[in-house]
Amino acid sequence: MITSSPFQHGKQTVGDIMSLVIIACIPGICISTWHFGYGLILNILLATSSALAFEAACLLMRHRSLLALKDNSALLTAVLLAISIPPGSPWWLVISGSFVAIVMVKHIYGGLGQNPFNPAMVAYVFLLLSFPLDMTSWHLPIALENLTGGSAETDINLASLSPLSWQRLKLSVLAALPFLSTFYENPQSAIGMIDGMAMATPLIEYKMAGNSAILASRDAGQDIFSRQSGTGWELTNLSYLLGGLFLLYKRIISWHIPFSIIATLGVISFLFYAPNSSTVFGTPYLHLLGSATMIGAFFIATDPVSAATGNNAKIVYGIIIGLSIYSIRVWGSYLDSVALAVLFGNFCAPLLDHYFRPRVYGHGKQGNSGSTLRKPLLSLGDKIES
Amino acid sequence: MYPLIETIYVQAAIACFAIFLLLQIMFFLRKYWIHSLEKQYSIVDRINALLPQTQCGRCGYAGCRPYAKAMSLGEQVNKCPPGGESTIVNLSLMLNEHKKTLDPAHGEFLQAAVAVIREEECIGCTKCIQACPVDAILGGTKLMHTVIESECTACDLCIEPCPVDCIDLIQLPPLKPLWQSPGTAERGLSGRSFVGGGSL
Amino acid sequence: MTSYLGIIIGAALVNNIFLVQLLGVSSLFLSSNRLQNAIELALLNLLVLFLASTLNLLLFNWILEPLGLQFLSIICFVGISSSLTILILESIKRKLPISIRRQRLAFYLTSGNSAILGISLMNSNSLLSLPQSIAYNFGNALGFALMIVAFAALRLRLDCADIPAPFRGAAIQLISAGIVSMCLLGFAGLV
Amino acid sequence: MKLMRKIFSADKNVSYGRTIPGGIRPRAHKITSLRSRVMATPIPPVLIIPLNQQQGKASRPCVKAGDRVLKYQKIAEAADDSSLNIHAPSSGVVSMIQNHTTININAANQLCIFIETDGIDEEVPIPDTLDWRGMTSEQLLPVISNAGICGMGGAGFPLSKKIDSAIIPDIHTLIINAVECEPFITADQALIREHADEVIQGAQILQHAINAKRCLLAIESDKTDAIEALSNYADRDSIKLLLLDNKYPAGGERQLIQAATGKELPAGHLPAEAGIYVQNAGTVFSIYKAVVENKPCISRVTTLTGEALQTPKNFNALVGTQVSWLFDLCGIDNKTHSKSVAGGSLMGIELMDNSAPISQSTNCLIAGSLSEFPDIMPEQACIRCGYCANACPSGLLPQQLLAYSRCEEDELLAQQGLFDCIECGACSYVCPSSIPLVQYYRSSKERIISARQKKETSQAWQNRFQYHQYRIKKLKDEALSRTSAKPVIDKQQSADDPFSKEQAALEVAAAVARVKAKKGNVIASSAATDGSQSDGEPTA
Repeated sequence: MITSSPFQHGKQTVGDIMSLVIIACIPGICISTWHFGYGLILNILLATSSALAFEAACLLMRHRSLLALKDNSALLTAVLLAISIPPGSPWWLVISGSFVAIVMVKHIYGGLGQNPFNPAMVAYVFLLLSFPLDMTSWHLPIALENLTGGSAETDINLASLSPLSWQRLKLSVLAALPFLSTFYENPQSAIGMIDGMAMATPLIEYKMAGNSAILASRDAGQDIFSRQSGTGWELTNLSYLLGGLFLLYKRIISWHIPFSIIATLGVISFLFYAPNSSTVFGTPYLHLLGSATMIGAFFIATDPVSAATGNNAKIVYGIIIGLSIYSIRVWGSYLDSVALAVLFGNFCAPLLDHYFRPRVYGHGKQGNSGSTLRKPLLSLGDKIES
Repeated sequence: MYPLIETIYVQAAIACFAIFLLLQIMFFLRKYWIHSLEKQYSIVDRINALLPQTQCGRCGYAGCRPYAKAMSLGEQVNKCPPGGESTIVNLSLMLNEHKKTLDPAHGEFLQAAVAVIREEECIGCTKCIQACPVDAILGGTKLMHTVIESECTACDLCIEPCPVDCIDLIQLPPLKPLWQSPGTAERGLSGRSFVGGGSL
Repeated sequence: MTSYLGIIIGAALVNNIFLVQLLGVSSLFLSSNRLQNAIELALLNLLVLFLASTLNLLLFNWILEPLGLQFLSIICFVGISSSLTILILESIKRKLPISIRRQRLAFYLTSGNSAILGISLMNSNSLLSLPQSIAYNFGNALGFALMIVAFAALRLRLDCADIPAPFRGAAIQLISAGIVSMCLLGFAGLV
Repeated sequence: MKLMRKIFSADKNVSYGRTIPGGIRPRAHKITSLRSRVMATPIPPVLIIPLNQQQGKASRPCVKAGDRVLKYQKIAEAADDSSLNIHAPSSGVVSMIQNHTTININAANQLCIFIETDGIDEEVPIPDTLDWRGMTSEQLLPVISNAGICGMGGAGFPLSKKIDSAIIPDIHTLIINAVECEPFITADQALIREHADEVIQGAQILQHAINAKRCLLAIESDKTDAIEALSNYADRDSIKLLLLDNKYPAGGERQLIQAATGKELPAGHLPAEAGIYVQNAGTVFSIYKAVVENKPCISRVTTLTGEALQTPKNFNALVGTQVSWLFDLCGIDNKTHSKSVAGGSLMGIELMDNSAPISQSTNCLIAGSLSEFPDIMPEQACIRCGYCANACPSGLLPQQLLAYSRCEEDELLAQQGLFDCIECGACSYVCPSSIPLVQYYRSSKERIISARQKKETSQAWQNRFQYHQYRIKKLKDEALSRTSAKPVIDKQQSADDPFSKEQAALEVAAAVARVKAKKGNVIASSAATDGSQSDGEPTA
């Protein structure tokens, strides 16, 4: 068998790409940890370890080389899943999520590169539909609520407790692994501070409480750097934006998808925004920075495996996702729209790939001009005269 | 309002009648159905295009087109040895039937070959000329015959009639591709295994 | 006008007849993975579905209901839809691509019928006005057609994928349909 | 680029090409082989001259084993316009004519003429130089064609054929391709650096021969030494320099046209049909030699490079020199040598056997070390990252082509433009999963083409079969009518001329009729029933 040219290759590998994306997530992870405590880190640890285990098991079952673990794709899926699951979720939520992502969405479809849907987002939606309470109660993990037998009555002043304090770490561990509480001497006192772990996005609060709540909190002088519930999201989003720009700079992702998502969302929310009317749709600011938009646009929708390929198709794909995000957020009944919108985009992607192909050299508008000259030849491709 | 009709028996009777009517309509339309099927040259042509056109008659039909016509009316697809496996696969895909192995009653898969007449032994009987379905053998009475190699389909039909057995079927070396594909995915055929077409 | 748009979008996407209401699912998996064929098939289904369900609707509204013969609705719907389907298919049979001409035809007929029957029955119980119901029918037919095309494109990808043997074929398509219906669930409440 | 713009900003004769879409900027590996001047090789002890150095038919040898040949003597002549006249590169004795492995990928093992050189280098008498300026293009073109030149860019398109297709009167632009964008190759750069005036004159000859209105010499803008040599040359009024951004497939014929004119060559067309004629700088140099010095093409400038060579340099090597001999000349280090490649690293051919001789289209020989050509990484899954689509100069979607190529969806492959792929290898270069994309495409192209050929053959068979049926039916009818009408006369007439065609046909018909009458032959009867469809009209 003859080996075909080329014999010279670029240096970047799949593992490098995936690890660069994970690195780009780090500022966002740091900021949200700084804001909301250790829950996210615990999520990530749980998700990555279980995802790697599932991946290895699948590879063994399919008689594939375990070297495929080196491509870091399972790691990235797990990180993205962990970021989207509420911090302080119990362990079984995270692990079942990574099971769905790795086994049911990735390996059943034939492993890396074959899955038409984004594994992390399918897992997220699966969890959202299966455990809606756990996935939407950002304020108080249910496990702990059951433990205290109702709501937290012994409410301690939140502001006095830093999110990074030792106490909070203990609390987060307890939330993630609730069975540990049996070894805990005094669960009641620990659980009193649960409310501080809240991380509901402003958009969710907005949707639940209406316009007034968020405006009131803003009037009360809470700026975006406040480490209070609900308002740290701007900074987190900005840090994910930073990570996304890093990816763009590194040419890991192309600008088409993030740009078209953000532009669509910005334009449509600007058009529908009516500050003084009673029907409120949320400001563009809130839509872009108030929820998971940035991470969705830069990290999730750009997942190359499930996204549309080809630049025109990518732009249309982004527009579809942007429109879906907005309509689900504003008119739909689900709170978190990015995952659903990305899934819908994934579903449309094969169709877009077919209809928005780039123009091939010598075909199309320029190619047609001289095509009457001769019937197209069947050539083996012109060799380069270099 | 209509107590009688509301009973289950009467409903069943009405249903039977409706089905009967429906069948009547279908039988009425069937005339047109068959009529149109006969005129659908394109089906036969498209099936015919998948056949190797060796005109060897191993399938039991006189040439490839009659076999294609028979297939369009429900004949089995696995009766073409010269086509190789790809022909059967393509035919079953087009006709939406289960993938089958070659019917052994019609021979085995054949390699590319060409018939050659040992010219010193030829007595010029013209029997092979008559047998050749594509007129690929030249020669006159009492004159030596020869096969036009480029036109020979290796159909095997000239070998039997030869009274002195001077025709050989020489196998051509298999064409080796220059570039080999590094890997080929096993086709999922996702759409096809669900009902399997033929089961309906 | 917005209400009609809402009804159409609602029927096509939010309460998609395939993926949310699970009617006529089998024809989703049977259609060809060639997009050209899938589009032809989708248009055909759109036509048949819309015409037959509208005819059923008119029959129900103008004949069965005034006469108090609602209990005959199923039989009438079945009869009308199958005969109409046969008529339409027969009339355009010559122009059909070969891939859907042979045995599959019968299957489309029946699967189309289950969808038609479903739409008609839902129509007969709904509170929509007549024009709204027609819009609803159109939305459903549109959703049916859209899903056939989108699934054909998806299946083209699945056909080339290295799927483990037990999941090939119908299994992976049902899983995909499940995931898609999960994501369409996200549009719930939209209309 | 900026520097070049500064230097040539006032120069009317310099223009800048457009940047092509896609493309890559691989590491060039060009400096080492450019350190020394172009050298003529000594005469190798044995020359193995392949009879098929190009894409086309092999030439017919016109010498026998044992003949003594002189330098420039014609030893093989063109079989048709797709093959070349071949001339002896040096004097010696033809030792044998037999198969030998060569570099040509389409004819890896082909007939070669072996010449054992005698070292005298005795030439055949060379006619006087020609005054090409006074000649018409009809006079010039045969001179060029007979010199046995084929395109020296690597693909090896025979010049005579290229020129034939060029005599369409509306050729307006001649582009001399000295872009040489592929890594490792420096042959054209070195040639222009040292023989700028010959190259320019050659270009003028070609321009004169094909009556092109303008002539562009395309070169990458970072080849300062070559550009300087060109700009030093005084008489270049008719030839404009076209400076290109150094991006990898900018030197491909189609990409070059795009860079020069901003227009795309319609798919399936030759450049000549668009009024553009592209020729390589090395070829132009050979044309100069053929016309001005009246010497046929027997050598070419070839780059010998790679880390395994101690003194990489450009040689003016005789056609037929063995690769191993050239490598030894440069001091090959067998320890570090891991892979030999003929051509550049992105489009070249891996040499399995270093005893192969070089041909006219061999522009580069690389004796690569393991660091230059690392072992092929195991193929990983395609993650559809789309880097290949960004690198593709033809605007294809290589990741889709890969998927369809794997599951052999030939129809979709052709629809997605597989045959517009120029196999430049940019997609494989950037692929993070190290998938040998080009190999997939090549095998798919081969498969599709063989399937089409098979289909054509079966179509021809079908047509012949239909004609056969038609003929038999007709003969049968005729025979029947004759036997019933006047059988006696017929026999008498036929007895007169027993060997006529008519007679033979009649006998066949009679035999067929007999057989049918006797057995009710299966073929005949079912042919008759099927007649309504297939016997309607003869198609053959």
